[in-house]
Amino acid sequence: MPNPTEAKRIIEAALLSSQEPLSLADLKRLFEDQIGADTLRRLLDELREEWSGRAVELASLASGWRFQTRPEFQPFAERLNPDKRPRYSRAVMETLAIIAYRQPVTRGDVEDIRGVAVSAQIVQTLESRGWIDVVGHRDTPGRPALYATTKAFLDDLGLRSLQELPPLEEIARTLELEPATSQPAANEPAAPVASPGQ
Amino acid sequence: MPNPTEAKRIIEAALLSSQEPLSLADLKRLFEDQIGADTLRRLLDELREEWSGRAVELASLASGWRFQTRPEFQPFAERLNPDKRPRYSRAVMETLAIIAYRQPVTRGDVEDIRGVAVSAQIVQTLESRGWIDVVGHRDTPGRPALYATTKAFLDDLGLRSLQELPPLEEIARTLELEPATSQPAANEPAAPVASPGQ
Amino acid sequence: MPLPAAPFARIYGEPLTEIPADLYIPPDALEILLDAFQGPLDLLLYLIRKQNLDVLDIPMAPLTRQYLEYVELMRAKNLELAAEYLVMAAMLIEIKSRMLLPRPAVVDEEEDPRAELVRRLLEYEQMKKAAQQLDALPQVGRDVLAISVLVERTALERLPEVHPRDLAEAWRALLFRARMTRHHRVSREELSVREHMSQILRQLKHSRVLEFTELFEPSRGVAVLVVTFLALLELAREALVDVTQSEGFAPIYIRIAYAEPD
Repeated sequence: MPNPTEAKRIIEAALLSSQEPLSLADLKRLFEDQIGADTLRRLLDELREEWSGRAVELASLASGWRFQTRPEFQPFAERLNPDKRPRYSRAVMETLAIIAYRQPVTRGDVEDIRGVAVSAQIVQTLESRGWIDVVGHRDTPGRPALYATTKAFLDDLGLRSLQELPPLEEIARTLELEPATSQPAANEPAAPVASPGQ
Repeated sequence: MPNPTEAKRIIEAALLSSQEPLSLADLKRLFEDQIGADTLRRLLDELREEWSGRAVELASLASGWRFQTRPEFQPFAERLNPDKRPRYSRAVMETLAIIAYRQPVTRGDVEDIRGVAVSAQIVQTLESRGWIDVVGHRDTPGRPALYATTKAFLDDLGLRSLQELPPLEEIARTLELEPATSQPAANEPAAPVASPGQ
Repeated sequence: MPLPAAPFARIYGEPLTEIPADLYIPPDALEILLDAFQGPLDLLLYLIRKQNLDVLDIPMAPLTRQYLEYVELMRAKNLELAAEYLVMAAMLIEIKSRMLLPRPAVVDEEEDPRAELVRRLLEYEQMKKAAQQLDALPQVGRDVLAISVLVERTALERLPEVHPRDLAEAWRALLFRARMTRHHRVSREELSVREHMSQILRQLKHSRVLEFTELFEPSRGVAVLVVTFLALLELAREALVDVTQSEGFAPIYIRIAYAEPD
C-alpha cells in the first residue's frame, strides 16, 4: 500500500488524467479499497490546499472531484483558442432555469411559465449537453415527459447539489392588489391575495 | 505582464488544459508575445523540475510540451478503467490455484481435481508468465513433471510466502461444506496431507 | 416600491439598456426589439419596469393601451407576430373590461381579474432572473476548462493481473463443482509444508543428491526446521525423493526419485 505522499500523487494523477469527476468510490478502486473514505477525504483536502495558489483548482462537485482551470485563466485560454465559446440563448437559459428550480416539469409547464412555445430544439440542446433528462411521464393525456436536471449539469456549473443553486429572488412575499371594485380607488384597504409562485 | 511565478502558473494551466502539445509559439501567444523564447524555456525547465517527484510529468516532444502521466501510473489508470484489462480464463485460474495450494503437482493431478483435461497451452501460459515451473518428476509411469509456483508468482501477487494465500479452511466454512468432511475425515490419519489423485 | 433598473434583454450578447423611454421605436430597431423579448410576458414586464410600476399594482388601462400600441407597431411592420402576443392582448383587454364593470361591494380577492396575470408575471420574472444568475455561474467549457492529462500507455503486452483472492475464488469454484472438500482441505501449516516440498525439489534439481543436513538452515529458526523436516517426510511418502543411509550414524542422502535424463 502506498504511503500518504505516494497516495496523494496517485490521486492527483488520476484526477488530472480524468475528464469526468472521480467519486470517492472511483478513488477507492484506485487503491483496490485499501484506503478508507476518511483518509481519501483528508488527502483530497490536502491536495486542494496544495493547489490553492494556482490557475488550476481541485473542485468538489456533485459527482466527485475534478481539476479545472479557474475562471481567471479564461482570458489566456481564449488567446490560445480565439474562437468564441458559444453562449446559450436566453430561451435556452430560461428553460434550463425553470427545469432546475421547478423540476420535474413537462415542456408544457415550461411554456406556461415562459408564456411562449418552447421549441423541441431548445429541449434537445439541453438534453444533448447532458444537463437535463427525462425522469418519467406525467399521467395526463399525451403522457408528457417530465424533465429534471442531471449531475452533469451540477458538475458543469461547479455545484455539489441543487441546494447550491443561486437562491430565487423573492420578488414579493405577499401580493396586494388595488381593489378592483367599481372605482379605481386608492383609499380602500388592500386585500391580500395568494402569494405568487405557489 | 505577469511576474515569473504567475507566468509559470499560466503556462502550467495552459499545458494542463490543452489536449495537444503546445509549442513555444503557442506559449508566446499566451502572453501576447510579451515573454521571449529564452524566458519561456527557462520557465518550462523550472516547471518540469517542480513536477519531477510526481506521477505526472512535463514532457518535451517534437511538437512541443505536454503533461502526461508517467508509465508507473499505468496500472492505476487501468484500475479506473478496468474494462480493458485482460483476464485469465477460468481454466487457467483454477490450474494456478491447484498448483499454488497443492504443489508440487503433475498435470494429471490438476486434471483429477478439475475433472477435465488440462491443455498444454494452459500450463504453458502459466510457465511463460514465470509463475510456475517444473521442480522435478514423479517416479510413476510417464515420469510426469511436477509443477510448483515460483518466487515471481509470490512477488507478482504481493505475497511473501504461500502462507499468505487466502486460507482455504475459511472457504470451506463459508460454503457450509464443513459437516460433509467431518465423518469421512475422521477415519483419516492425523497428518493433514492427502495427495490428490491417489 | 421602485425597482432597480436591470438590463431587460440582451441583443447579440450585449445588454439592451438603450430601450427608449417612450414608445417610439426606430423602425430598424423594432425587429431586433421583438427578437429581444422572450414573449408577451417579457414585453409586459418591460413596459411595467420601464415606468417603474409595481407589478403588484398594475394600472390596467394604460398598460393595455401601451401593449396594443406595440402589437400594432409590429403588425404595421409586417413582422410575424407570434400567437402568444395576440392571446396576451386579448387577455389584457378582457381584464381591463372586467375591471370597468360595476361590481358588488364585497369582492372576493380571488376574483381580482389581475391576480392571475400578476402571478404569471411574478413567476416569469423570478425565473428570468434565475436564468441570468445561472448564466453568471462559471460554466465548464465556457468559463473554466476540465483538465485531462494524457495517460501515457506503454506498448508492452498487457498481462492479466491476478489477486490472491482470485485464486481463492478459483478454488471455491472447484469446491462447488467437485465437492472435494474432504480431500482438499488445506491448512496454513500444510501449505507451508508444501511450499518447502517445492523448495527441496528445486534444490535437488540442481545438485541431484543432497546430504540431509544441507537441507536445513538453522539460522531460519526452529519452525522452519520442523516444516522442512515435515516436507521431507511428505516427499518421501509421495515417493518423490529417495532417502538413503548406508548404516547407522552414516550421512543420510536425499536423492530425487526420478530425474529427467539430460
